[in-house]
Amino acid sequence: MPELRYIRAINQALADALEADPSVILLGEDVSAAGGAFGATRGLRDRFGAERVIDTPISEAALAGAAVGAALSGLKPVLEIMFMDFTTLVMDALVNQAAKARFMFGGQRSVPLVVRTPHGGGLSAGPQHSQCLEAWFAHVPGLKVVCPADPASAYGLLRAAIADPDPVIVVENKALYATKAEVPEVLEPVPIGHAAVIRPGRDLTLVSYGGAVHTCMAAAGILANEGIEAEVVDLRSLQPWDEATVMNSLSRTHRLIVVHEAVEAFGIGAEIAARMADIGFDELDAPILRVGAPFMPVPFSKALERKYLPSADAVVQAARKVLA
Amino acid sequence: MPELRYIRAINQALADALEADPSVILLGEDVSAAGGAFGATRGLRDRFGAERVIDTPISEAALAGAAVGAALSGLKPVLEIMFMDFTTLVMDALVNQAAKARFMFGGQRSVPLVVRTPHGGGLSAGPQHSQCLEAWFAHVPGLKVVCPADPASAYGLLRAAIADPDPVIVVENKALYATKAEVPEVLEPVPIGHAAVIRPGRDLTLVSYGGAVHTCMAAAGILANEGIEAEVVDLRSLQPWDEATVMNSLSRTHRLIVVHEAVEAFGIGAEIAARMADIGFDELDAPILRVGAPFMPVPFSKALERKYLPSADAVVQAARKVLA
Amino acid sequence: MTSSHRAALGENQMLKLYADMLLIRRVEERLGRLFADGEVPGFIHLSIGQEAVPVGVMSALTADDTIASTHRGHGHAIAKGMPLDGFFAELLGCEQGLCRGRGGSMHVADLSIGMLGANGIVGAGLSIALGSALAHQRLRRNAIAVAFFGDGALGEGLLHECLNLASLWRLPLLFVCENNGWSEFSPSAGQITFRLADLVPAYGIPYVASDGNDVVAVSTKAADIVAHVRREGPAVLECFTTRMRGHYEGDAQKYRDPAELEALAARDPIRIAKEYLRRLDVGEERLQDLLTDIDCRIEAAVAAARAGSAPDFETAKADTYTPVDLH
Amino acid sequence: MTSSHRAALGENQMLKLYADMLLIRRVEERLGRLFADGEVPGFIHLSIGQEAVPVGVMSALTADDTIASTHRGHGHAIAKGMPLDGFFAELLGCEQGLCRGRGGSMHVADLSIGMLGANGIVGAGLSIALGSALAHQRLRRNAIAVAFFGDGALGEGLLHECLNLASLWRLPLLFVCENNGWSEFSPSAGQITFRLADLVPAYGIPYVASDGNDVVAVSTKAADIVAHVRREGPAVLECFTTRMRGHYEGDAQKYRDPAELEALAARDPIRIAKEYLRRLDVGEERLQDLLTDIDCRIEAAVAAARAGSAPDFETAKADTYTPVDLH
Ligand SMILES: Cc1ncc(C[n+]2csc(CCOP(=O)(O)OP(=O)(O)O)c2C)c(N)n1
Ligand SMILES: Cc1ncc(C[n+]2csc(CCOP(=O)(O)OP(=O)(O)O)c2C)c(N)n1
Ligand SMILES: [Mg+2]
Ligand SMILES: [Mg+2]
Repeated sequence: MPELRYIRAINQALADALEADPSVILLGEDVSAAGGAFGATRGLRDRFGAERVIDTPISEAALAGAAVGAALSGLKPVLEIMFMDFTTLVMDALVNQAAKARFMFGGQRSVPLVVRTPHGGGLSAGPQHSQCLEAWFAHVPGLKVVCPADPASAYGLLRAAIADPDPVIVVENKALYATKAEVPEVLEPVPIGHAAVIRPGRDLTLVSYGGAVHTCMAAAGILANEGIEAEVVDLRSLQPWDEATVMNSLSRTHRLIVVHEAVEAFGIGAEIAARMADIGFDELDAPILRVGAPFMPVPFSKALERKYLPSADAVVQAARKVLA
Repeated sequence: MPELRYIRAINQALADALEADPSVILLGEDVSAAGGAFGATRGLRDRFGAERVIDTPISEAALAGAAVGAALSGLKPVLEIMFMDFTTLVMDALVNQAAKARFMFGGQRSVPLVVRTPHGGGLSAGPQHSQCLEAWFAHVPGLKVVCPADPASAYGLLRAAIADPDPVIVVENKALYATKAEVPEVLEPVPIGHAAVIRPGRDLTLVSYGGAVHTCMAAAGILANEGIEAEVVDLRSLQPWDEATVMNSLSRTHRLIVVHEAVEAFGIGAEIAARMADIGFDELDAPILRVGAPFMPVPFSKALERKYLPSADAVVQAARKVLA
Repeated sequence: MTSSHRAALGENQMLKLYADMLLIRRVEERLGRLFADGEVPGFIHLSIGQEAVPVGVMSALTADDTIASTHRGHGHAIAKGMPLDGFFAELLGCEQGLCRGRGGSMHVADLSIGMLGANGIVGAGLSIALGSALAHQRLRRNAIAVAFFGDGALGEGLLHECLNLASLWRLPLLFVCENNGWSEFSPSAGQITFRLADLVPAYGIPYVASDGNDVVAVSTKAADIVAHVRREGPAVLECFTTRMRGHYEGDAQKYRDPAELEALAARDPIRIAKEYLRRLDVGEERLQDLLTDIDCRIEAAVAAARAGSAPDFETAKADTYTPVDLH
Repeated sequence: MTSSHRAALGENQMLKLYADMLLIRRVEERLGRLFADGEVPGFIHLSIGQEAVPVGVMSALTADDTIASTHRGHGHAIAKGMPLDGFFAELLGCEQGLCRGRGGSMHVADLSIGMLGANGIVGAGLSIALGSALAHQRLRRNAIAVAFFGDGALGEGLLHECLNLASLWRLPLLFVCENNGWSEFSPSAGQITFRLADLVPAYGIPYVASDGNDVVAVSTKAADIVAHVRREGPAVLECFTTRMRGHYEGDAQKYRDPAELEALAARDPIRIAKEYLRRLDVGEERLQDLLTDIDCRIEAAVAAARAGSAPDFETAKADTYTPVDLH
C-alpha cells in the first residue's frame, strides 16, 4: 500500500472533487496563488484555474455568508478558514443561515457547502491559534461535523463532505498535517456518521477522534504491555456520531473512556458520555471517564502546552482507574 | 414579601449597579431612548444619562470588542445583545479576546464585562430568534455563564455578574420576562457558581436552569400526586456549575434527570450527565436521562413549537422511566 | 430601457406597477388585521409605505435573477412572485405554507422564483446575495442577484466586506438600500455617520439614489442600473422611503412625532402611483376593479390558509437534513 | 507641535527616534536568529522595515495613551516602552515574560504602559482600541487610544463598524494603518478595492497619509493628528511602509519579485533616519556607541530570558479567572 501524508490526502480529495464536479469551487485566504497557509490547496489553481480556486480578502463573515448564497444558487463551495479559532467570525452564516435554510424554507433546497478548518495545539501557536471548537458546531441542528485522524479518512471524509447535500464542517488536526500513513491504492469516500474500530480489545473502550486517536493508540500499546486490551474507536464523524458502534463496543468491554484534545468541560466527550450513561447504563461496570484539555486557554509556552495537551499517560491512568 | 416581575428585577439590578459604581455603563441597540427591545433598561437613561446608557448602531461585533477594550481601560460595560441568536456575531470578541485576555496577558488585568442576552422559544419567534446557545459559552475557559429562573435570581445573578472581575454571559429567558414572583424586601446579589435546591425530594433529582426550572416544578407537582417526590435543583450558574449540590442531591435520590430548553445533543445537560456518570457513578441506581429540545431548528408554527419545547409531561415520563 | 423610460411609461406598465404595489399593500393591511386578531403568531414587520421599492426593482428583474431580503420581506417576496396561498399559509404557520410553517414572516422564501428568503439577521442577506451573484457569474448565467437591506444595516461590517468583494470580483450584484430613516425605535441618523452616496464610490461602485416612494422613479432607475449590473458588475441603488407603520405590528410608535406620521400620507407610494394613472386617464372604475380583484385573491388565500393544516412534527424534524434518498 | 516641527527637529529628538527604531530593529534581528536556532517557539512576524511607524506614532503619545496592536506587534510594544527583559522572556516562553509565557509573540502586552496587546485576530485591535477610547472619554481622561492595523485588515467589516462608531461618538481614537502592501503571501492590492483616503472622509473623519519609512514624516504627522484626536475626535493616519522580511520567519517569499525585495534597501527606515542625522552632523561614532549600547541591552535581556524558568502549570491554570481574593 502506498503512503500518503494527511495534508496530501486533503489536497487529493480537493483535486478529485474539483475534477468530478464542475460546481465545486474553493475559497479562502491565500488558497489559490499561495496554495494555502498549510499547503492544502497547493497546485490546484494551476490545474483548475483561479475561477474555481479563489483567493479572498480577509473577510471571513462575508465569505461564509457568500458560501450559503452560492450553495443555494448551484455551486458547491468549499471554504477554508485558516485556523478554527477564526470560526468565531463565521458563526452567523453557519449557524443562523447554512444550518437552518433547508429546514426553515420547508425543505425547498439544501445547502451543500463545506468549511475546512484546522484545530489543535502542539505548535506553540498560542491561545488564538490552537482551539478545538467542534462541540459548538455539533450542538447545531442542520450542521454535520467530521474530524479525520488519518490520511485515508482525511481523504474520504472530505470527499463525502463535498458530496453531501448539507453543510459540513471538516475539522482537520494541524499537528497531523505532516503525518504519513498507508492508504489503499484507490482512495474512497468515507461515509459520514460511521465510526471505525481501529484496534479491537476486550477490557475497555477508548472513544476518540482526530489527533487524540493517536494518543489512544499509544496508550493502548502501553496498556497491552500490562495485559490490558483496550479497544480504540475512531469516531471520524462527530455530528452525527456513531452511537451504535460505541454502544456495541461498550457492551463488550463494559468500560468507557472518551478522549479528545478539546477542552473536557462541555466538549464532545460530554455528549458521548451522557448518551452512554443513558442507553449504555446497564452495560457499565465502572464510571465513564473523560480525558480532555483542562479548563484554561491553550498556553503558548512549550512547557505549559505539553502539560495542557491530553497525553497517552493520562489515558493510561484513566484506564487503570476504570479497571481498578 | 413584595412581588416583582423578572424583567423589572433585571431593570432594578441595572439601576442599582449604575448607582453603586460609576464605572458601569450600558450599551446596546435601543437600550437608551427606547428602554430596550424587551424593556430591561426602561427609565435608566432618564436617571443616569445618555453618557452611561448608550444607544448603539447595529454593529454587534465592534460593540463586543469595544466592551473588551473598555473593560481593560477602567469601565464595566454591560452589553445587551437583543437575542441570543445574534451572539453569533460577537463570538470573536467574547471567545478570543474577553475570555483569554486575563490569562494570556499573564494575569496583568481582568476583563470585567457583562453580556446580557435573552434565549428561548415559546413566542413563535422562529428559528433565528429563539435559540439557546449557552453551551457554547460554557465550553470556553475564561467565561462565566449564568441563567436565572426567577426574579430574585435575575436580580442577584446580574448584580453578581456586574460585580465580577471576569467576563460573564447573563442568559435571560425571554418567556420569563413577564412572569412575577415574590422576592425578599431587600434584593441581594446571588453568588455565581451556586445552585439552589428549590424543591426537596427523595426519589429522584431534576437538575435544570432558566425556563425549564418551571417545567421541572410542574412535573414535580404531577409526580407528587403519584407519590413520587422529585427534588428540583436550579443550577442558576452554568459555568462554573455547582457540582457539589448536584452530587449531594444525587447521593440522596440515586436518580438523575437533566432538563433544559436547549437542544439536548451537546447541550449543558451533557456535561452534567457526563460528570455524574463519572463522580456519581456509584450512587446511580438508574440511567441518567436528559430532557431537552430535539435536534432541529426552533420551528415557527405554534403547533410545531409546542411539540418542540420540552414539556412537564416529557419530564414526568422520564421520571417514571428512571423509577421503573 | 433608458431614463427616457419614465416619460414613455405606458398605461399597461403603469397599471402593472400599481397593481403590484396595491397587492402588497392590501396583503399587509390584511395581515395587520389578522395579527391584531391573534391569527398570526410571532411578530411581523410590515412594509406599508415602502411598496414602490420592491415593485420598482422587481420590474427590472427576470425570473432567473435572485434576491435576498430582510426581516421586512413581504413586499420583496410578493413582488418577486411568491404565490399568495403559500404566503398566507406560511404566516399562519400551516403545512401549506411555502416553508411548511417552519419559518413564518421573517423567513418567507420561494427558491423556485429566486427568492432566497427574508432574514431575521440584519445584514445577512447582503452576503447571501453576494454568494448568489458569485454562482451566477461562475456558472455563466445571465442572471444577477439583488441584496435588499435597510438603513439600520448600514451599521454592520458585513456591508463593507460585501461592497469590497462585489467590486473585487465584479459580481452581478445590485445592493438596494431601503432607507426609511428608522432602525427599530431610533432614527438611523443617530447611528450612521456617512451617506451611502459618499461611501460607495470609494469602492469603485456606481451609486444611484431614488425617491423610494415613486414607483416610476424606482423602476426607471432600477431598469438602468440592473442593465449596468448585468453587463458590468455591482452597483448600489438607494431608495429613500417611508415606514408608515410601527417597527413591528403592535409598536405604538410613541417615539415618533405625530406630525411626521401625518405628513407621510402625502408620500404614500400608492397615492403617488395613482396620480400617474390619473394623468394617463385611467378611470377610477378600473382601479376599483383592480382592488376588488386583489381583495378577492387575498380573501381566497386567507380562507385557504385558515383551512390549512398544522404541520407534522416528525416530518419537520426529518427535514433538518436532506433525506438520504435525495443524496 | 505643528508641521514646522519637521524643520525644527533637533539633534536630541532625532537621535531618540533613531535609537528607538534601532532598538526595534536589533531586537527583531536578534529574534530572527533565535528563531532560526529554534529558541523561539511558535511563529513570529517581524516588523523589520516598518519601525518608523510605531516609533513615529509613539513619539506623539503620552504614557496614559493606550494602543491596541496586531500580530506584527513587537515594534508597537517596544516603542510604547515594554521592558526588554519581559519581552524576550515572553517570546521564549518563560515565567519571567510579561505575560508569564502564556501569550508569546502574538500576545505581548503590558497594561501598565497602556499596551493592550498584540493580537492574533486580524482587525480585532480596532474594536479593542475603540473601547479603550470610549473609556478615556467617559472617564474624562485626557488620553487617546490608537488602533494599529495592516492593509490586509482593510478587508474586515470591523473596520467599517469602528470607523462609524468612532465618528458617531467623537472618540479620542487614532486609526493607524500600516500599509506594507502585503497580506500574508498576497499583495493586498488584489484584495482591497478602495483607498483609505477615499473611504475615510465619508465617515466625516480626517485622513492623513505619511511616508511610513521616514520617521520624521511619521512623527511630525502623528504629532499633528494626535493633537487633533485629543481635542476633537477620531482620525486616520495611513503609513505606507515596507515589509522587508517574510510574512513570518521561515517564509522564503518565493511569491515576491527579487527586484522588489532588492529595491527595499533604499527605503530602509533606519537608513533614512541616519541620513537625517548625518545632515545634523551627528558623528558615526555616536551612532556606533548607540548600537553597542542597544546590543548590550539586548544581549542582557536575551541572557536573562535564557536563564528564565518554565512557567508553572497550575499557576497558569488558576489565572484563567481572577483569584477570589482579588474580587
Ligand atoms: C444582527 C441583528 N441585530 C439586531 C437585530 C434586531 N433588529 C431587527 S430589525 C432592526 C432594525 C433594522 O433597521 P433597518 O435595517 O433600517 O430595517 P427597517 O426595519 O427599517 O426596515 C434591528 C436592530 C437583528 N434582527 N439582527
Ligand atoms: C481574522 C483572521 N483572519 C486571518 C488571519 C491569518 N492572517 C494572519 S496575518 C494575515 C495578513 C494580515 O495582513 P496585514 O493586515 O496587512 O498585516 P501584515 O501582516 O502585512 O502586517 C492573515 C490573513 C488572522 N490571523 N485573523
Ligand atoms: Mg430602516
Ligand atoms: Mg500588510
